[in-house]
Amino acid sequence: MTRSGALRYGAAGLLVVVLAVLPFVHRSVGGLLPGPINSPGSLQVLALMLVAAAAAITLDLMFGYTGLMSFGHSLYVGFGCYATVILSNNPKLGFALGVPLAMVLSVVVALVGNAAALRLTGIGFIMATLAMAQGFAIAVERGFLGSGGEVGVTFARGVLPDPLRGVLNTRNVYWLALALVVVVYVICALLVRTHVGHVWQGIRENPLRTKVIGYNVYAYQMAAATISCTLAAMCGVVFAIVMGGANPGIAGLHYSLAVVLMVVLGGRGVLWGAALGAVLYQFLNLRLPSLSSSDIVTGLPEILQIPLSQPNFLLGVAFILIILFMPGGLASIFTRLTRRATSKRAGEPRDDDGGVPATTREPNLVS
Amino acid sequence: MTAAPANEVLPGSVALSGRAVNLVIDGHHILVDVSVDVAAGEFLAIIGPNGAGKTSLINVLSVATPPTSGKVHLHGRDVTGLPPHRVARSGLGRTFQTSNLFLGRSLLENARLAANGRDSRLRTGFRRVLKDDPVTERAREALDLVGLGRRPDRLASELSHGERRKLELAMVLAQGANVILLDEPMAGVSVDDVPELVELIRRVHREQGKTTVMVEHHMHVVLDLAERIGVMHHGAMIAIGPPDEIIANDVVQTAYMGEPL
Amino acid sequence: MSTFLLIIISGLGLGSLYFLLAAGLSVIFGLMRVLSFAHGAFLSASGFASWMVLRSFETPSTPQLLLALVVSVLTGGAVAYLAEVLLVRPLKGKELEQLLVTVGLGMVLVALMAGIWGPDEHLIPRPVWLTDTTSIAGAPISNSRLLLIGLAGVVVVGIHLILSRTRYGLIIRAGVENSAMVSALGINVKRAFTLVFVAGGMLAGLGGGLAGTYYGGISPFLGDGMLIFSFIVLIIGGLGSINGALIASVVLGVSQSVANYYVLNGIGDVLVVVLLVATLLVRPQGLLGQKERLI
Amino acid sequence: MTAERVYGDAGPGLGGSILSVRDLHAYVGQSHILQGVSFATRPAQVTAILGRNGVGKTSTLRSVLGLMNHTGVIEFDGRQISSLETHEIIRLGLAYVPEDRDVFHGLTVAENLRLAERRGLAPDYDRVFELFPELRNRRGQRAGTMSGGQQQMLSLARALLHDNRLMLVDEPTKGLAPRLVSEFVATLEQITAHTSVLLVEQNLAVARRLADHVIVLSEGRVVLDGAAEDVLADDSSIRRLLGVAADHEEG
Amino acid sequence: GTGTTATETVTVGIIGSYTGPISNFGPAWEDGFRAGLDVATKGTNQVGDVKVEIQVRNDNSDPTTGLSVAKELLGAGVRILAGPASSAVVVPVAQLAIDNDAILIAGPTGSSDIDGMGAGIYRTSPTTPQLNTAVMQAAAARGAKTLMYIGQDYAYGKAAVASLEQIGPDKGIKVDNVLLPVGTKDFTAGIATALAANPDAIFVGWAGEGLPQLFKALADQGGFDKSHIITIGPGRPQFESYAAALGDSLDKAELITYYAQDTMGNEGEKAMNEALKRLGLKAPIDHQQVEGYLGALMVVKAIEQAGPSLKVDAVHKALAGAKFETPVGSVTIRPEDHICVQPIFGYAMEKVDGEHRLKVIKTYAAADVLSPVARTIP
Ligand SMILES: Nc1ncnc2c1ncn2[C@@H]1O[C@H](COP(=O)(O)OP(=O)(O)OP(=O)(O)O)[C@@H](O)[C@H]1O
Ligand SMILES: Nc1ncnc2c1ncn2[C@@H]1O[C@H](COP(=O)(O)OP(=O)(O)OP(=O)(O)O)[C@@H](O)[C@H]1O
Ligand SMILES: [Mg+2]
Ligand SMILES: [Mg+2]
Repeated sequence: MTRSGALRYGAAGLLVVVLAVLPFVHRSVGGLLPGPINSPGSLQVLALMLVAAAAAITLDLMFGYTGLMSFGHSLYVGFGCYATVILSNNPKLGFALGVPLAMVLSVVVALVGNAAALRLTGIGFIMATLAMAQGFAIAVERGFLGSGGEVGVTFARGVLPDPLRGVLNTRNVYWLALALVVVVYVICALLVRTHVGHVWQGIRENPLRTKVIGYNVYAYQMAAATISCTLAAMCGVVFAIVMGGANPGIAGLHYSLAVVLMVVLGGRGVLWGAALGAVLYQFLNLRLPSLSSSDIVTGLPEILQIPLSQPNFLLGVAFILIILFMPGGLASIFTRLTRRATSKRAGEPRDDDGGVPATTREPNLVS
Repeated sequence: MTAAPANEVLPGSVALSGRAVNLVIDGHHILVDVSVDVAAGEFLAIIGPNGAGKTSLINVLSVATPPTSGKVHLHGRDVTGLPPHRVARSGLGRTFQTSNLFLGRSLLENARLAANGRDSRLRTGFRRVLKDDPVTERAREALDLVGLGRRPDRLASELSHGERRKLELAMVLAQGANVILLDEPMAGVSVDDVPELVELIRRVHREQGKTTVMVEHHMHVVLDLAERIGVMHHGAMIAIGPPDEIIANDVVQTAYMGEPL
Repeated sequence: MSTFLLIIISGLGLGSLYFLLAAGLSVIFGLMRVLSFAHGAFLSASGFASWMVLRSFETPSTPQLLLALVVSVLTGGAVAYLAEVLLVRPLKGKELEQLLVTVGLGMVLVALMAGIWGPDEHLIPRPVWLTDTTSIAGAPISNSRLLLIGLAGVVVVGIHLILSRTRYGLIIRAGVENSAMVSALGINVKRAFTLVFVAGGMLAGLGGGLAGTYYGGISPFLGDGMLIFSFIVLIIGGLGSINGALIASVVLGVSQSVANYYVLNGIGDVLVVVLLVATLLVRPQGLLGQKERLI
Repeated sequence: MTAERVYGDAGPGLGGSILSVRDLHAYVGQSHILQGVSFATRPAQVTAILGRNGVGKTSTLRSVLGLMNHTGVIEFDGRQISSLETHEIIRLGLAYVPEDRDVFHGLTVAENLRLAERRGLAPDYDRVFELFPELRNRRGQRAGTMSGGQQQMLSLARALLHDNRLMLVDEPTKGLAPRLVSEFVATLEQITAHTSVLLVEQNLAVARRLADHVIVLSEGRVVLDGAAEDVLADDSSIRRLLGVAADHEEG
Repeated sequence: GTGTTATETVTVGIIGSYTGPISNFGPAWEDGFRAGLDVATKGTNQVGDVKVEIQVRNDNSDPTTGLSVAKELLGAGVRILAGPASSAVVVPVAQLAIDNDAILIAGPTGSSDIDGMGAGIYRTSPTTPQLNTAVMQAAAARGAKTLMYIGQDYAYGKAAVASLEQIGPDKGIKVDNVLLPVGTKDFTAGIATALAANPDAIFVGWAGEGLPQLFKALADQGGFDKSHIITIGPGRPQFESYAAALGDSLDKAELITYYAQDTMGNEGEKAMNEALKRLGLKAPIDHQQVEGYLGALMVVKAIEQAGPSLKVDAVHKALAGAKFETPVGSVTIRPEDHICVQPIFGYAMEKVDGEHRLKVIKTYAAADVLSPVARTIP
């Protein structure tokens, strides 16, 4: 390994250690979190941020690296989440069997769903994933298969193991979410460095060419999408534990879009960027409602109060600004600092060739 | 107009052949009963007016386009209708008339993907890509051969038009195919690079015994390299034979060459 | 019989509404390759504009209704104009970014409307004749529905005329492929893009004005609720094809209505998704979409 | 609009240079692609830009047309055009044939040509169809389905539809069959009786036949600027020149 | 208040929707709570020597945020949560409260899932079955033999159908239903289906968006003439749209609800309105304030009798069977499942000074509308 490589591994390891000891840090961070860092409220927010990060990383694998723009990630996260709760609530299965069974079913759903969606390319793929996710969302909202409709389902009493239940055990839940991120990140980071990972990036740039030099594009796309969606379902399992249940909020178009926004916000094609974007998005999403009902905002003149009291307003504005002024997402700030002109990272827009910058070509909407 | 001479069967095994190939798109007859055999190790050039169907023939022979009727054989095996990646793995490589590259990836990565395509298996693919892979080495060599080896880290999108043509060529070389289809490899290559590239193609053909089919409008390049020339017109192969015979053909002269500049 | 007619015509009305939104989307996508997720918000905003005009009247007269429609069309155009100039144009050529920026814009606009006017539905007063029913073969058909169907027809014809009689259609289609080359032919392609986007916005504006009077109310979420159906209409019809969108709107509206009545209430939504998936699998380019040549 | 007024107007530059470029620099990202290119073209003359792949020939043309960020002085007919937008520059009476053909794949041949029509000017379809009868037969075909050479014809046809004051032509004969090359050269020769041409060409025979004036570029700089008969005397001399140019850079 | 003698503090964590689709619920409920606290503590915000503090959190009408703020409050030592309205928020928060031995007083929620869920779980609004019983009585009074329910196809609508089907047979009424998806905007088919069954009475249980369209379709197809229409009275923001939607049929519809905004004229209402005025809270008065008011009375009673530690059992002992005087009259908490035993009213809508308001025309006594216990607290 090169020096800079060792440095990066070192930094990443350090970050994980720091995150792991947060539940022992009794410090306030000035209103950013609902209380001291180790309070259950703060840890809950942090855990949700970590789960979002993991979900965004999985999407980045298929979207950022393979060029498969999915608007249906909510299907897989949602399925993992609902399957975990519903199966675990079945007294014959319980949590210990419910979770593995949910994962097995998720793999099947990922295989079937992607096998169908990948028959289409470009915008067709976007719409197919969107439609399948929408179908799932309708099913969930109508309460099919005991999904509880609008209200959702919670783990029945006594189903969740004690260490994962109750406010005081939020720190265990937090560690679980941290482990999820680490596992998902490591898997994805290793994958994109393999031969297969390079082929994925080739497919992102030019699927036709990839085919003609001897790669089975469909098989490679299937691999990327299935791995991504299975890992997404795993995020759903952890989400169920963090939330103590499942609700339709995770199954709809809104959530699918949110994951896409997270990835773009952070910088697609950069795994840690996607994670960063997710952390930021989820943080704003969870904390802005408190901010907007805080005295600072309610004390403002009404004209300012209106937009500020709507979290989606601020999120949307932040998102638009990133797209307009930081095409590589948040990650590009760092890459720009560390890499010079010879940077191999695609994504720097070229304004001169009247065409489309390399990474933004994919998915080619005009298939 | 002279009838096309029967496509004589050459000694040695036939590497690539199209039999009675027809291609009809939207009611337009684009390839008309084209039959062509390319012997192993042979260099066949295809010429013909614009729109004669040369690129379409290359597309059919490389199975990128399925023919409406007729068969394509590679090393005696019927490959009609197979997916392009399968055929590429059995040793068929091609370039595109309009450069078709991985624009957002580096030159080395473009060549590397080509070099790795042949023996890639999803099963064995989950190993890390290393800087000193044999595959990477092959990719570097190919870049060196076409004269793009100096800055392999540049993005393909940064290349000028002519450089992109060279990268196309490097990719098919890196691929290590034993049957190569080249579609206008010299279009846009600067005058003083042409001799070198011609030399390169000749060397690859001779030394590595590659079967080569080339479509090209530069007659001196064609005459320099080809062992046999096929002439296409209105979708049909109207003549095929040794260069001097073809060059003497009246139809070729009037329909294709026109008056020399 | 009269019930059957009622169900069919109500399906047609629904289809017309889908079409008005889908037409704007289709014009924008077909020409500019921008799939606008903000279009639902454009519709809601225009609906609010017509509400602002009409709310002061107890029962507005027909000219007042027309005024409200004009205002909502202009609002749709104005919002779209700003969106194009400020957000879409700077991202020229980056299809994905353009799509995403409209997602952001949609969020912002809906949140803004909810902040200003609250999340609840506001009632829009309507002229008496619009809320009356006309009896067609014994079926009581709401006049607002007939108006909607009529206007959808007018819009189809209008779009066709504009695209076939002017060069704009050509310019935009070419500009999407390669806008630099279009300007290298001496054409002000930026202006053409803006015009198309504004035209799409005006169609959403018309949809907003009509949806308001049709439903009798407007809320910030009205447009977004319809957006997903319009997307589906677009895909089934073939992206970028106005005629395809028309056919798909009618098919969807009517079959939704029929399924809801004759099969099971609420099954219509599910049917729509099923139709979409079937279309994608059987004919991915949609009913009237075109396939591209790859090599 | 602007086009009608300026077009055909005997501007102040008549007799002098029609296009003059001074100290043109262009950057893409960190690379300095044009490093101070200067030259001038004369009315009714063909100026050929030669050079190896990647030296900046295309970039020079694109800069003139405002399709690329650049600095330096570009005057057309004595008027600074650097600050104009591309379509405004074109309307001054220019035509451009790009190296990649850049025909609009989704449009038919007829639509491609219609798009190239200029407001207020009569398009000369006869000239175009006489040169490329193929295009007449294929009017209804979508350009994207045409063969490479046919697309090249269409790309040329767009520029030949009107009489222009200056044509910027980037490798016009690339991909054309030999017979068409000579026909095209003949047409261009007629046109140059009243139109200036800035030509990038790799086919030496074509360059020799058409060019009055030659500029050789190397690594973003003009290394040679002279009359065609001197520079293009024979194949070996031009090869030597291009070679020298390259050495000059490296030395 | 003086507050100087306070030795202990109880913090009430109010969770409400201040943004999101039901953003008008949160502020109004909180106002009502403050008013109730003011009345019950005589302006001191102190119960004996226990000081009552309020911390307010916004759940953005979304369960993820709702659960986070609930954890935050419980983690910070809050023992009593109050106010969440959205069903999707209430249920997981109730589960959390049970897991942590805390108290939850739910706001205006339609969900019946929390009834009898735990000894620490309470509500401030009547349940769907209570309203449905009143509806059934109204239908029976008209001599109806068949009743058609038109409502939303989700948890609330399904629960309503279940309870109607349970109550119906007692009154000799056959119940049928048409459930439509929540987002429905075009009611033509749904109404046609409903009318095709020729019901004697139709109960429109639709809540929220789409109601005007529903009435319009009903009127277009002659529903008001063919059948007796009963419906749940609207919240204040919907008065005008309701009236406009019903149009000429306004006096043909029978309205059932549990609070006639601002017109009850009893002691509870006077006390609440005065307190609201005193505190400078002037959001238009709706049922949310009434519920918040009741919530505060319950909190004060709990502290009085169970002490500031608010042990679940002790609170249950204090509140089970307790009786409160509120703007809707007296409300008793049923010990078995903690539902609010309270009267339901029949109203008419009338126009006064260019504005519509409700007028009580009939009272269904609390005992008459009481539904059987569906689930007993474990
Ligand atoms: N978008 C870009 N990003 C980075 N470098 C670029 C870009 N476009 C062009 N270049 C570089 O600029 C140089 C000049 O390019 P240009 O296209 O002008 O060359 P050219 O002389 O026309 O070559 P050719 O004969 O191959 O067409 C080349 O070295 C190319 O690599
Ligand atoms: N969809 C289509 N409709 C009509 N004609 C078509 C279609 N697709 C291809 N063609 C025609 O098929 C012919 C064969 O094209 P092809 O690209 O094979 O020619 P080519 O010999 O390679 O020509 P060039 O030398 O110009 O590259 C062309 O005349 C082209 O216009
Ligand atoms: Mg060709
Ligand atoms: Mg060039």
